[in-house]
Amino acid sequence: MPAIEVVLYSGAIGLSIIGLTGLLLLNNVFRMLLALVILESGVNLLLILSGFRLAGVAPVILPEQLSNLSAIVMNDPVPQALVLTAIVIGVGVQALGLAMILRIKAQYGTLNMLKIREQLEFDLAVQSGVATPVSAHSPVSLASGRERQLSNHKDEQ
Amino acid sequence: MDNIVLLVVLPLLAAFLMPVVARSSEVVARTLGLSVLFISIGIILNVWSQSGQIDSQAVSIVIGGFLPPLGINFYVDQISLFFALAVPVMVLLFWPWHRATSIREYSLMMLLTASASGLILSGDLFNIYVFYELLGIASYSLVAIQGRVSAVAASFRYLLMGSVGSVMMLLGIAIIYTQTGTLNLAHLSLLAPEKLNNMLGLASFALILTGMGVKAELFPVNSWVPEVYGSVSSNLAALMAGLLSKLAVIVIVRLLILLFPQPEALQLMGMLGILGVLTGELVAWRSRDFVRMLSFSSIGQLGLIFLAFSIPGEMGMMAGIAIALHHMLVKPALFMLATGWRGAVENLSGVARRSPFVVLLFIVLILSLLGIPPLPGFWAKYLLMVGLSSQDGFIYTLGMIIVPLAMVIEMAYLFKIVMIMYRKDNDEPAVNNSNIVDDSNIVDDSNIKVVQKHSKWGLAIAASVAAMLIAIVLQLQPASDKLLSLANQLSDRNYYISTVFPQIHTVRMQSIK
Amino acid sequence: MRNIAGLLFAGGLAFLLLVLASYLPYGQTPMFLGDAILAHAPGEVHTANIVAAVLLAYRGIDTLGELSILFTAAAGVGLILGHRSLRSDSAGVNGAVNSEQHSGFITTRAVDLIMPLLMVVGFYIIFYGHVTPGGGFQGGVILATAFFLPVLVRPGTRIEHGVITLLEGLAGSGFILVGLWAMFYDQPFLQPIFDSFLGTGPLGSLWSAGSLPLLYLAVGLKVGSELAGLLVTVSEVPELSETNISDADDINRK
Amino acid sequence: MSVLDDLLLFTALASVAIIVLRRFAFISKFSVVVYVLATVLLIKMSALGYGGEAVYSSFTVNVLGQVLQWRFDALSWFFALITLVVALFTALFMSGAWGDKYRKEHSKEAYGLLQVALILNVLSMLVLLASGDLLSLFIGWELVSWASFMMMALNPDKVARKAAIKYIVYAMAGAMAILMAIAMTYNMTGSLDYVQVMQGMAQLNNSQIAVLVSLYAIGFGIKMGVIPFHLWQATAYAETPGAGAVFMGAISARMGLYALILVIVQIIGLTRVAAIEIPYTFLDMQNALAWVGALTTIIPTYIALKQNDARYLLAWHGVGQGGYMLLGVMIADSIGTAGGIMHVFNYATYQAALFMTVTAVIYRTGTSNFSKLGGLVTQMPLTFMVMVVSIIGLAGIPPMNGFVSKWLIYRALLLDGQPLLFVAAVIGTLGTILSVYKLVHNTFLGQLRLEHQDVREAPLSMLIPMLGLAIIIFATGVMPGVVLDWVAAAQIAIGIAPVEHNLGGIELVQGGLNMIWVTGVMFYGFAVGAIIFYFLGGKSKHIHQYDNYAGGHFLTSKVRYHYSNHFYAGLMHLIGGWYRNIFIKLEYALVSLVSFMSQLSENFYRSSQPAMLVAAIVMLALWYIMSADGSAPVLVQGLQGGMSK
Repeated sequence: MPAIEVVLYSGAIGLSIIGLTGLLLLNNVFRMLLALVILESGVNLLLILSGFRLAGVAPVILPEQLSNLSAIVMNDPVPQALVLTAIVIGVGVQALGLAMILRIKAQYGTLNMLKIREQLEFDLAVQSGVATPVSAHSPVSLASGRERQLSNHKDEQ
Repeated sequence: MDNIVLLVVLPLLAAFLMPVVARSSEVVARTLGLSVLFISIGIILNVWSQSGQIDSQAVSIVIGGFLPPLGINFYVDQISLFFALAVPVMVLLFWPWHRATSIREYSLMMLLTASASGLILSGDLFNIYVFYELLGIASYSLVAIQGRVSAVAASFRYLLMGSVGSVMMLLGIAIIYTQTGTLNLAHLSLLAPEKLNNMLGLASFALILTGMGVKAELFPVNSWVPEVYGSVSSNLAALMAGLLSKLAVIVIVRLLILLFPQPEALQLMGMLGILGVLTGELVAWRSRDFVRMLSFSSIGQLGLIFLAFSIPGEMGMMAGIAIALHHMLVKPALFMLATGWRGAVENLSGVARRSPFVVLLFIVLILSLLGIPPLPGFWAKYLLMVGLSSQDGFIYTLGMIIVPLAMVIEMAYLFKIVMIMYRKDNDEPAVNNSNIVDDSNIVDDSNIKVVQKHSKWGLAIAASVAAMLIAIVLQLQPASDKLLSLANQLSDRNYYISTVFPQIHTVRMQSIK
Repeated sequence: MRNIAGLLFAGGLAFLLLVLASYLPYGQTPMFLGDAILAHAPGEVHTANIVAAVLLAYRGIDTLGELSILFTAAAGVGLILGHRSLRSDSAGVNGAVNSEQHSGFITTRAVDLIMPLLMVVGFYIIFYGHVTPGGGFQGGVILATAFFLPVLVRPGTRIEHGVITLLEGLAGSGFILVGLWAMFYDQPFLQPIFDSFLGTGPLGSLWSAGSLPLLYLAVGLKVGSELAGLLVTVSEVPELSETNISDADDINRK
Repeated sequence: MSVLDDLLLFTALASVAIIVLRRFAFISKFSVVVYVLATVLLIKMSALGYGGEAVYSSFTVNVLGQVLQWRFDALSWFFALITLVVALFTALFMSGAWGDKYRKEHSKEAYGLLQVALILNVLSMLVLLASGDLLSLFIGWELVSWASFMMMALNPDKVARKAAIKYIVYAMAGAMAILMAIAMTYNMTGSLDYVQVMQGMAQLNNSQIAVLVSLYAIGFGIKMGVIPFHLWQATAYAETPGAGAVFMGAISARMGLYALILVIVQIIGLTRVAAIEIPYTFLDMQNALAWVGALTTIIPTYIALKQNDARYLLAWHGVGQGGYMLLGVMIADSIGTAGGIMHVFNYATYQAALFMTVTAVIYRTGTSNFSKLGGLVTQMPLTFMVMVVSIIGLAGIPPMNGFVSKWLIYRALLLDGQPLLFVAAVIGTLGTILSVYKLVHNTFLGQLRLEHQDVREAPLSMLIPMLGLAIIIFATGVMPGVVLDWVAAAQIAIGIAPVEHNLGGIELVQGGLNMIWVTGVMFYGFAVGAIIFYFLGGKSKHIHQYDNYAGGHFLTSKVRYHYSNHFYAGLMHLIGGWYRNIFIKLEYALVSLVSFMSQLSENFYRSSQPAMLVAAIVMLALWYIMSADGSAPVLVQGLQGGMSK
């Protein structure tokens, strides 16, 4: 069955690459998180494919099969357990990322990765009391960011 | 011996129970975590004292009663026992006493402890992945809750990098599983020469290296380091730079030894190590901020460790372990000193007059970091250089040139700080650095907070580290013997396999094969 | 520049991964572990659902790890979103607005009716996890949904976190305690216990598989409470500023 | 317990004692006693100076499969003798009035730290000299570097701080070169023990030797301050606090020469070095090193000529004189090597004396700037005398000891058939003579400045060591045989035929040297001149210092007969400033390069998209791995292009 093989493998890899491309090209952090979800599901698909066996059935023993267990071809149960674990891990990461996005949005007022990075660098520089590194982007955003930063400081104190 | 498992389980139990207990009594909940740490230390010391043979003999501990490769096992040898001891000790040392925000933070610390112990002890590939992820999520959370929103932003960027990395690692594990159909490290190691000694095996190594490399501050996937260390408290930074990165390195090395015998794998790691040393030290040279400097220096040191471990043979293994252990001692101590010296290095002017003892401590630490004989750092560098020069390849020759260069650069910036510290107060205005573009970027003085007071605890840690370094100098001979035995045990594949599958189990092994 | 680099790397990676995938065996992977487990599991742990056997018995500590991951994530989310900056303005404004944003009568009543059914389904899936495809994770997610639906139809409802905290803490420690129980009998940690009281029934019946159903119950409760906690915590975040989330994606792409 | 154990242990304990007691007033006397005792211990090993067996320390360390050991041979003993004698004189010098003033101007602590730095320097040098294998050599080497750094860093001025940082960066670079070389030596010869390495060297081919020699020469050369690594030394030594500069200037940089002789001459062997041809030149490696020495005599000496500060002038000379030693050692015959090694002793004596006189001048006048000095001869005649004796030595004029060593070097160059090197050395000497005249003229001659009217002679505590050194300079000049005995023993130790000598000088078939005779003739000449002068009724007339004219103008009190600016204006115009800027620009370019690279790397770490790096490295790593595999599809193979191994 070469056809289905190609579809499955290229589907799994294509899914991961769609996710990865999204991560690389998007600027919106929320969309980046969604892209991460797609990436993870692509890899999970690949992982579960590794447990597939031609003509195999799900690894659940039905009562009527008990008599001739050895005759049944079952798929590998291990990757299924692994994928279950991996999915749950993915959920944890996504939840955490979402919470961070909410917090960032609330305080930086933006979801744009470039602006967040700029603001982050500015904050780090302010905290340590050194001048900010030269930015390729307009100084306007820095200046406005600084005002916001100062107001945040007031909030936090 | 079996209660080594408790090192992982008890912290988890404590983490789960702490929020529950805190509802009735906050104090009990807090002591719960600490007592678990003490119990962990007690367990390890007990194991150490009880079975003197741990020095020569490793042990495999079965979990769930299913013998490997079916079940998951913990592998306890000298180096994992050492790190398993280091985990609770260092967590205890860098416990966030001062910021009692929420009981959940302590809970996170306990989870960090559990995952770190699990990571170093585990003998199963996927189990390593699970603990690695747990470690990752616990550290993202811990970074993100450090108060300021900048910590959250840094942590988010860290999370993105880390989770893409771990997805890559999962991909690598999937490839390995399709090739071998097993996950136990010893079993994989048994099958590796036959099944993984090909392009797919190498590709999975590259993927796993990238994934684990995020936490191990491997060269291209370490851009989170300065952001995160710059925005978290020194305690956490010390823990992350000192302990967590080394754990990831040791796991990578273990996988490398057991699963990937190809020279290309070593070369790949060595190349990334060299680039890490070079870029880390170069950027540190430029940075004007003490903590940022330490973070980049940490990147550089981790690069050295990777380079050292990429040298085949005993010398490289010894060098790698030596540099890793040395950095594990020195970097946290430096971060502890940084608690009092946060901010621009220019502000440190005249510190030496106010606290000469602290500056002296700092000098001892950085001298060892730089590898000045006879301090322990020197012996590590010496091993590295001898190891590098014993190899022929292009990468090792390059390393031979880059490492001394990086050391000179590291010296230059560290001693620039020392000289600033010994400067007379206000004898010259702070040098405006050339980065300032226009007035809008100049930071108000009101925002600069240079706390000139160290916590006593941090100083005590730094002082004891310095004392330890000197003690090692006085005990060079036993220390080098110990290092040799550690290296031998870590690099012995067959020993690992025969420990996990002693003769009794071979029958069952046959049935699996 | 960045887009070009991104496309380059992603495209290159796609190509290389496809090349790698062409080497992967399809449908005939070596199954050392899988075969051995398939052969031993019915006899050793008496579960009809062999995935459950892998999850709870053979790789029990993995499952413990993943529970911890959920717990960590929940704790992290709680701490991040519990920050003052997100809390300060939520109390006054939200309550007023949200009472008017009440969902309609039909939805509310439907949810009230569905909720207990969902609970039952969830617990069914958990309890039969070792016999049928299903188990703690799946059931836990359904439990969380059941718990969360009322919140969804009544935005602004304040949920007492105490119950969730208690549940997640106790469920997690329950899992560990079952594992430690084995250690009392000088067995390794997480060794399944087959005892006169615990499931000694024939394979495929509910009352089989020793202590594994207990573990699955702990997993289900844990997953349910963690997810519910996560959802509730996120739902309590006050609405962010008026700017639509996608508006922020306006970076000048030149 | 051998005598070497006693010496090292005693010095180490003394260091601890001085560190503990540094704030007490008696520390200065205490340290003098320490150095006297240490010298006595050293003299107990004086058999070494006359061809005795090497003395081994009973203390060894076994680490990482290496046995670290320590031992003294004739060469070490000779260098140790110089070190301890100079340290003794320095301690004596700083124990009296100078120390009191320093203590008052700075603090008790500062003075105590100076004493600590001195004893640590001495200790580290002894450890270095005693090293018995390459690893212990490296340890000693680093200790010396850091002890010197400590001494330099004691001056809190900005210039001094910068110089110290520059020094330690250079020193680290050198140490790293040495570490590389040692690691390679270990892998090539399988050992680090001197004897075994020496045997192992025989099996190495020329390219291996070339790499080793270059690395060792760079490492040791940086400490010596040879071209092109000369930029750090002068400022660093000149800015070291007074008495410290005496010690540092006299001996510190010579540790580089010791190690160079030990490793390149003794262990590797100059015949091996000479066998290495440098492509595209007519030079072999030995000649190239000799030329480095020759250039080092010339360039720093002419830089010294331009200095306007006595300390800097002397320090630049120190760099230049190192070139003579390297040149002498690199000639490789018994006369040249003897000249090179002997020059270390001679140089140490007169450089110490010169720094002492300059320090004494600073002590009395508060400055060493030539523009603010002049005419002090009437006020400080004894200091003047010491300086004159020393500069005669420095310039290499009989009857002082500098003449003997320089004569040996010239003689060896001529006998060896190296006319170009000879000319270079002569040019260097010419520069030396010109600049020492500038020193003595602008400090002591000319007209006294008004503000120095009431300057008095240096205090006795400072005069005694100065005069003592002057006597040594003269005595060893007249009777070089005393030193030549030790030099000959050292030559035997490093495997070179000893120079044939007697008390008065050298015995040589082609024409020897007898200093007793030379001195006799000289004094005879002086006597004859004086007799003729007085016999013919010559009368000397005492003229007041201010009583002179210039260009027909009487010099008023406002315009003094004194011109330190543009002192050798014509000469300076001739040679121009071209040579100096090259090296400074080179250094600057290096720093700029590092800075540029650093900026590049920093931008890398500021990537806006964290996942980009992961994707990039995964792709590149997979590419690297798959292109290395022969079984991969053709397309991947084709991709490897630049990534080929």
